Amino acid sequence: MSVDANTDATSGAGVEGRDDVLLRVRNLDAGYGDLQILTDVDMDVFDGEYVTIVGPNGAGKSTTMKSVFGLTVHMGGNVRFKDEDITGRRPEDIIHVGIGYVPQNDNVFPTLTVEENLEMGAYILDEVPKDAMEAVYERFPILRERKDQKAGTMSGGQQQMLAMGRALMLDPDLLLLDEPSAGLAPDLVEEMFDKIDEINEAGTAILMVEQNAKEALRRCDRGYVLANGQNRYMDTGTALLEDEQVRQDFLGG
Amino acid sequence: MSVRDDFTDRIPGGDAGLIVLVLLATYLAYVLAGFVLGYTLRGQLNSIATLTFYIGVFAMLSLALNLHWGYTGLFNIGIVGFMAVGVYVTAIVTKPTYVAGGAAQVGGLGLPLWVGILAGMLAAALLGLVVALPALRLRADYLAIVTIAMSEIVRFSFLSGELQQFQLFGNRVGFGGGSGLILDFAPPLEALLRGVGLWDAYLGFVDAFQVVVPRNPKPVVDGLIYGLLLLGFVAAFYWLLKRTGESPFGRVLKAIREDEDVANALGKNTDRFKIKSFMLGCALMGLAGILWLVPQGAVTPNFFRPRVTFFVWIALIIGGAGSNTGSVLGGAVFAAVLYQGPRYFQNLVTAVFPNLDSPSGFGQAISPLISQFDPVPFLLYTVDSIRQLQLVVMGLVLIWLMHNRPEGMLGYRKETASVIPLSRPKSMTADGGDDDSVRTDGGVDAAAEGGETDE
Amino acid sequence: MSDAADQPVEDVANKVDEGALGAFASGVDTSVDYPLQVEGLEKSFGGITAVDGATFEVESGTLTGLIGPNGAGKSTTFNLITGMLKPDAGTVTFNGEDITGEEPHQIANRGMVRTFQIARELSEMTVLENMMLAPKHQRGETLWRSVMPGVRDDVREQEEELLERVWEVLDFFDIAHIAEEYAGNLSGGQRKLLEMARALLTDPDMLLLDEPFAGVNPTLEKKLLEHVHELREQGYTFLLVEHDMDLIMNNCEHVIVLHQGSVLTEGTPDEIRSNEEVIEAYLGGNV
Amino acid sequence: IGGGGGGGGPEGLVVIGYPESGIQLFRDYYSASDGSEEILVPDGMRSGSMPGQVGNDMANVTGTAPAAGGPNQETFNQLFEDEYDAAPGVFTSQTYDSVAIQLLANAAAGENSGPAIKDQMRRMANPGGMTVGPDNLVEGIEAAANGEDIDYQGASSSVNFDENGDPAEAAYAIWEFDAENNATSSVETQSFAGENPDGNGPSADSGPGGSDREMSVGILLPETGDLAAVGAPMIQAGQIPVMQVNDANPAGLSVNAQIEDTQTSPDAGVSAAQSLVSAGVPSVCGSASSGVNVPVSQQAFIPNEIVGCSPSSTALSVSNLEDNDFIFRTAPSDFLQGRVMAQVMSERLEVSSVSTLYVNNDYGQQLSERFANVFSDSFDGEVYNQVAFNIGESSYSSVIETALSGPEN
Amino acid sequence: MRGLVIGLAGIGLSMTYSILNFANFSHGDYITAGAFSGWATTYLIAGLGRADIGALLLVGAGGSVYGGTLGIGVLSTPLAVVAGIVVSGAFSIALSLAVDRTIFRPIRNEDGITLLITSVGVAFALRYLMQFVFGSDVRGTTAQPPSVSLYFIDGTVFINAHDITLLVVASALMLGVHVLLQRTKLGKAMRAMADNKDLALITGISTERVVRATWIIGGGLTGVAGYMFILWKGTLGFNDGWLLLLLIFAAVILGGIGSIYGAIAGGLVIGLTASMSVLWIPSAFSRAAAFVVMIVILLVKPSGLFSGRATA
Ligand SMILES: Nc1ncnc2c1ncn2[C@@H]1O[C@H](COP(=O)(O)OP(=O)(O)OP(=O)(O)O)[C@@H](O)[C@H]1O
Ligand SMILES: Nc1ncnc2c1ncn2[C@@H]1O[C@H](COP(=O)(O)OP(=O)(O)OP(=O)(O)O)[C@@H](O)[C@H]1O
Ligand SMILES: CC(C)C[C@H](N)C(=O)O
Ligand SMILES: [Mg+2]
Ligand SMILES: [Mg+2]
Repeated sequence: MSVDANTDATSGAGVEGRDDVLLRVRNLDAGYGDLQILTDVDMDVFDGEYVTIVGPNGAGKSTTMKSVFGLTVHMGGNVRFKDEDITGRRPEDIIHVGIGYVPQNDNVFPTLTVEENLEMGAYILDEVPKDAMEAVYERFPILRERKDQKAGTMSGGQQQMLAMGRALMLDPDLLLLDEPSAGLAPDLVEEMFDKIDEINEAGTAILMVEQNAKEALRRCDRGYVLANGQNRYMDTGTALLEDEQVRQDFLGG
Repeated sequence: MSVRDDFTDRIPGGDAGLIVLVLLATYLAYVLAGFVLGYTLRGQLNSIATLTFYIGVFAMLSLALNLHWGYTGLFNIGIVGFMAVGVYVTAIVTKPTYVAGGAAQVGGLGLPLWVGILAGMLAAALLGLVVALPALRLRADYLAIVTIAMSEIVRFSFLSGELQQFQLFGNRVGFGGGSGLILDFAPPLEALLRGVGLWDAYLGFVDAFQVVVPRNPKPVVDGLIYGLLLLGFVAAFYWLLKRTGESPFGRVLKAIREDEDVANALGKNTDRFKIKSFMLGCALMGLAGILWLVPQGAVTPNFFRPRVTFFVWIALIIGGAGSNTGSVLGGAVFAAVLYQGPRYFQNLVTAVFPNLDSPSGFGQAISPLISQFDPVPFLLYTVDSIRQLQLVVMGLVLIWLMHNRPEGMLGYRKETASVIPLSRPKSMTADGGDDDSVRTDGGVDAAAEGGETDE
Repeated sequence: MSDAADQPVEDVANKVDEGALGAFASGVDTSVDYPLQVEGLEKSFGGITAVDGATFEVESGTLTGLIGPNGAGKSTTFNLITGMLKPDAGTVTFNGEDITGEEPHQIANRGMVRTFQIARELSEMTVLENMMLAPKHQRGETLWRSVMPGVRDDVREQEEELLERVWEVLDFFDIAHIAEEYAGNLSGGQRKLLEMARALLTDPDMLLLDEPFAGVNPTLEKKLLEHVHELREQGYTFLLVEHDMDLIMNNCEHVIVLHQGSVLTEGTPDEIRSNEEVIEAYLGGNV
Repeated sequence: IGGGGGGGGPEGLVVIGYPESGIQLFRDYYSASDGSEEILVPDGMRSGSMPGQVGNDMANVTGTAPAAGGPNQETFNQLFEDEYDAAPGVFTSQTYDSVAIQLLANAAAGENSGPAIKDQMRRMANPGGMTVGPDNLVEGIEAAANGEDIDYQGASSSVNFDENGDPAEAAYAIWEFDAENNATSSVETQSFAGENPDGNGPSADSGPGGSDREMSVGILLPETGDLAAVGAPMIQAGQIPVMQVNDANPAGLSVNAQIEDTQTSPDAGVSAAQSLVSAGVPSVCGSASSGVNVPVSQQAFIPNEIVGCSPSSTALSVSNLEDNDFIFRTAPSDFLQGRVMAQVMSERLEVSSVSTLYVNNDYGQQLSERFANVFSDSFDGEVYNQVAFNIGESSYSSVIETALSGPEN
Repeated sequence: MRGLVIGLAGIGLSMTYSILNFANFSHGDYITAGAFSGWATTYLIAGLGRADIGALLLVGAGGSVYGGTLGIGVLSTPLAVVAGIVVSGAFSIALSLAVDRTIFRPIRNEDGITLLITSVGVAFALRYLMQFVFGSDVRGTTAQPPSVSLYFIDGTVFINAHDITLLVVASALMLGVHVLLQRTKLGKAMRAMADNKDLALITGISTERVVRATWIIGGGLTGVAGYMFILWKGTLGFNDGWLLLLLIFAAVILGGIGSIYGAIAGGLVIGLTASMSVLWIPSAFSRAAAFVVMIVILLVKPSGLFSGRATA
């Protein structure tokens, strides 16, 4: 049931019809320097929805995330959040509108302690929200154990958790997660996905990039497949999982 | 993505052509300036010789620096230190032995100049080793600070009264303290020509030159030939460094510049490579220092202020770090425009508008401008202070380059670090993948094909 | 910790069995051959003991998995084995020789090469230059050989040979189309591919791969794994850190489980899968 | 915070240097000592602004300097004051003489040629012929252009060159700071005549002369750098004879003077000299400090056969240059000044133990050495320490401490 | 004493070094610029009516007025000195912000070396521009300040009013900065930024604001340090800051980049080394000795003596 990417995304399986759209990306062109990576990317996330982006290496998944967060060079199209045009805004503004972002690499402050990292998560607030921090510690007990350790000396997986924790400090409406399970031990992968489910169930919309595509698609509401900087497929997670072509080309059979 | 399409692509003869072109343009400009200044033929030749001299010196130095910074990523801002050691050691080895009552306060070992030059280079390389052994593990900016501090330590040592004179192999030698050393031995050109037995022929040539410059042509010819000699050295440096760069050795240096751990993990003894590269560069800096200062006949420690180091850096950055062609070009442009240019400019202004009295201070210069909008005194003062402003201009040029053309005048040059071009060898069948498709990845490719077949 | 300490004793017996199997797989030697032996490795950073008496061996010609929870000390163990870090205690033996405390390049030249968990490409070099760098003992790596006329022809010859191999490997890893690209412009996954390809080119006996497939698209991952198996059959030995249990279970002959810096247990995938302790500490009941 | 000042230190100090670093040095001295030492400074420090700059009246400082003791000193002072409305500084009269004698020699030689001018230098300077001074320089030029013999009687001395090209006689002023008026005042002048006060050395017997041409001369002095304060009035003084000639046009002669800046630095000096060479200048007044004069002479003047006549380079080494007789100077060698200083220290200031602080270059090193030798050999004085200091430091407390401490520290 | 100046000026260098991640070679010239602006003010106030305004504004360029003649000193002309301190701080802040905006901001994302090289350009331009305006001569700026002599076993030590002023001002400022950074979120944000700028951006830290704050604090301290340095040593020339710069680097590295106490302590150590070393080695080597100390520290403990002590 493969459908042409663009028509699919824009006319989008009844997607256009819903009126509770949270994030709407239209015809986005973006890149680095004068190198264009994304061409006409469309993407929607609705209130409380759980959306996954999959695709081959170098497809532009991370770039899409970064573009939403104002970290790339904008070359065309627009990004709207809660009916507000946030195209080309700076990250420090975007965080105020209620988007949290966990980047793929380098996502902790290495010489700050774990606790300080979490505090930085709530930087834009006047005071560190103690309950939010408590909630993060509940979710990731290892962080409490290591709260005075410098983040840079933690293992790859531990850092990933810390980065998640930090993004949760502000209780955002939309959380952008770039490969949150990368480098996590299997139990933690499960746990991480469970946590994401929990977060999602608590009302936070999720836009996630994952290479652990099968698991991600299984759990999400809707999935996008990106390739070559363009939309290629869009459908519910399960539908994508069942699509023979998608399996063959992107999910390793 | 690939080599930037540049005006340079259209110059016949490629890089060498470009260099020649720039040199020709420079000389033309200087000859014209000399013409306006009313130089005689002798004056023209002398000014060309001086220009060539500085072009040669700066080109050599920026080539040597390019080996450090462009190739190996070693941020050396102690260049003058290595130059100083090169010159001083050469002096001590070559100066005639001490005789009481001579002009020179101290003597030397009285060995031939070539021994002195080798010793000087060796000493610079050894100083490089001493700095390198412990310091190469440091971050680039720390290495920078260590090297500049080292160059100051070297200068202070040569300045110090304690090392003013001492005994070496029973000879009275020394660094001469603040008054420096008189280099009372045959200048390099003479030594070279005598060495190859061409001295008399040369003198004959000088005499013949009287046709062009009737009176005392020797210094003019000396200057010109020495300039040529320096250009020869530049060519040799260029050749040496180009081959060094375009080789597996250069490849490892480049890798070290990017990420030392990786090179190490791939089995390269990075310390050894770095030390070799550093020492080679230092020796070349020493040699450049020798060729610069030995013909001056005297050397004082205060010549070796950090400023000169920054001159070389500016030259390199103008041309573009990482590129040998760029280094030569940067050296030439720096010498011609920024180093020698302002003096000519000033002389031109005074030649065109003679008898202008410029104000003696900023105050007198600026007050007419403020009180009666009379900019003339200010402009005069500006022209008069061009030596100071020259350094301001250098600073601004540096800033401008870093903003607009951090890769240097030539734009980005891809000088591939290998002996051969790295395109797919003919012998291999081009089974897909080597065409210039815009695909970003194999995975995408597979997907794209999948998508197409589906339609 | 105390039970972890006496664990290895039990395992040694275990391993003899496995060894026989392994030898059969590599099909050459009849005696068991362990190129890499790690004995009582310890490393702590400030207050944290990252590796705490890890002891294990890797059998020749196998694909051995090294798994364990985050922070178990896997990457640190790699760093200790390859000389990037100096151990506080313990020894590392490679091909029968004690290599503890040697410099990374010495170890690499002995034939043991690693990749990094977070890919470290040489960004301002092209993919091709990255690859050409890798082969060991290149003639042109001595200064005078690469400069002197005459001698340089040797170097040229060798470069030509290398270049062919480089292109083959690039083709294999499906990154030939970005060969002229600067490595810094590659995407996360492409970097991992480049890194693996580069490690292979050093012609190692043994490869230590730190999460090489994290972030690699599944389709490509499958292809790479096939290649790893091919190489293993040619006699290469692999030690692989990976969190993808399916991958480990389906591809490794032998699995070592690291926990809190020491070996919790080791064995065949099946044994590991059913080991209570492992499930407790790592797998979390969902295998 | 400064130490010292207690017992054990020398009674007197000799400070050899230039005003730029001298300001800092004396400041540091006055905050480290109560000013009880007798201090003697040579020519380099003679700058009226010192007390104002140092913030102290510097009453314990005495100076020596080659005096403007020539027969025509007053005339020159008047000329200078008329032109620039200021009192002439150190070495201004020597600068005037240097340029004047070059112009005379140029007029006599009849061409802008170094070797020809060199031969005329002594003929113009040394006795014999028409007496010329600043007041009748224009007539002198005319006479020289007519081939007449001239005896130049300068502003600084009678300007007779010996075989080294050095002045054959010299006068030294002993001076003190006059803090009230930002000036220095001479208290006494001492004259020394060499063995041959009339000078000697090779010289042409006649000069071709010639009229209606442009003579060129270079002025290579420090406008910037450590000697900027001394250099500026010197440059002004050097332009006076040029203006005199250009205003009057004797025998149809005019002067083209090219001014270059040495920046008080040898390398900048050499390249400035090269640009004079290119411009075809046959003779140059300069350069000021010995540290610059020696390399400039060796690298630019001698090989290019240009006459160099420094108005202020006093170091001993200048006499010994292998110069083919191209290098002259109108300032006397420190061989004499060292002696004068030793004498002043011992007899006038009645000090028997001293330390010297000298600027780390040719001038400082040699003068300090010479002073120390004469002071201990001829005047039975004791020299505790000879301490070098580098120009341009931001603090000299440490060298001062060494200088103020006891013997051989 | 010089150590205090070095320490004070070092704080600014250390802050920009760690937060903007580059070794700022123009720092020395900020010191000079601050000094010139402050001293122009001091001259103007102290000499108003007694000398030509232009000459006063140019800090007596070309020997037109002398600070000594004007009788400048902390006790004799306190108002002029205080105003000078204020202006020097304010001017340096303005200067560093202006330079940052026009020169460093457009290349903020480049690596440290690019910025370092650019800062060398800034240093050259600034230094010789000052020479162009104020002339190249060194001038004395103060009258000899009153001093008290203390008797030690080995001799007399004179302490003058300017030594004491320096001590008081420097200590007060250091304390002030300490409190400022401890009591505010700014300190933490600065460290976060020093760590990972992109991430700081993502967490909503206005990195530009932090950068500005850095320049304001660092620049202000630098300017005042420049002024105090001149007050203390009594002479002013266009090269002063540059000559001090290497010693400041030595101090900052000694103390550990980014650590404020480190910079202060490093400054004192370097100051002491430079003056105490005279006891053992020839005075010509006293600066060299300070550099040797720095090099040794870099080799033995590259992170500095006080590293690891989070202080901001
Ligand atoms: N900073 C950058 N500068 C230039 N090009 C970049 C940069 N970052 C990424 N790219 C290029 O952009 C393209 C898309 O990269 P992106 O990181 O978005 O891929 P991705 O889909 O996240 O892949 P992966 O799964 O491997 O992380 C790649 O071709 C990459 O080479
Ligand atoms: N340089 C260091 N300084 C301090 N602690 C460190 C350092 N490197 C590692 N550690 C600590 O050592 C432990 C082991 O880390 P290591 O990176 O080896 O884990 P890992 O098994 O590779 O985990 P992951 O699977 O998450 O990558 C962790 O607790 C980590 O915080
Ligand atoms: C201008 C003078 C102070 C120069 C000094 N007499 C010297 O020879 O250096
Ligand atoms: Mg990505
Ligand atoms: Mg790891």
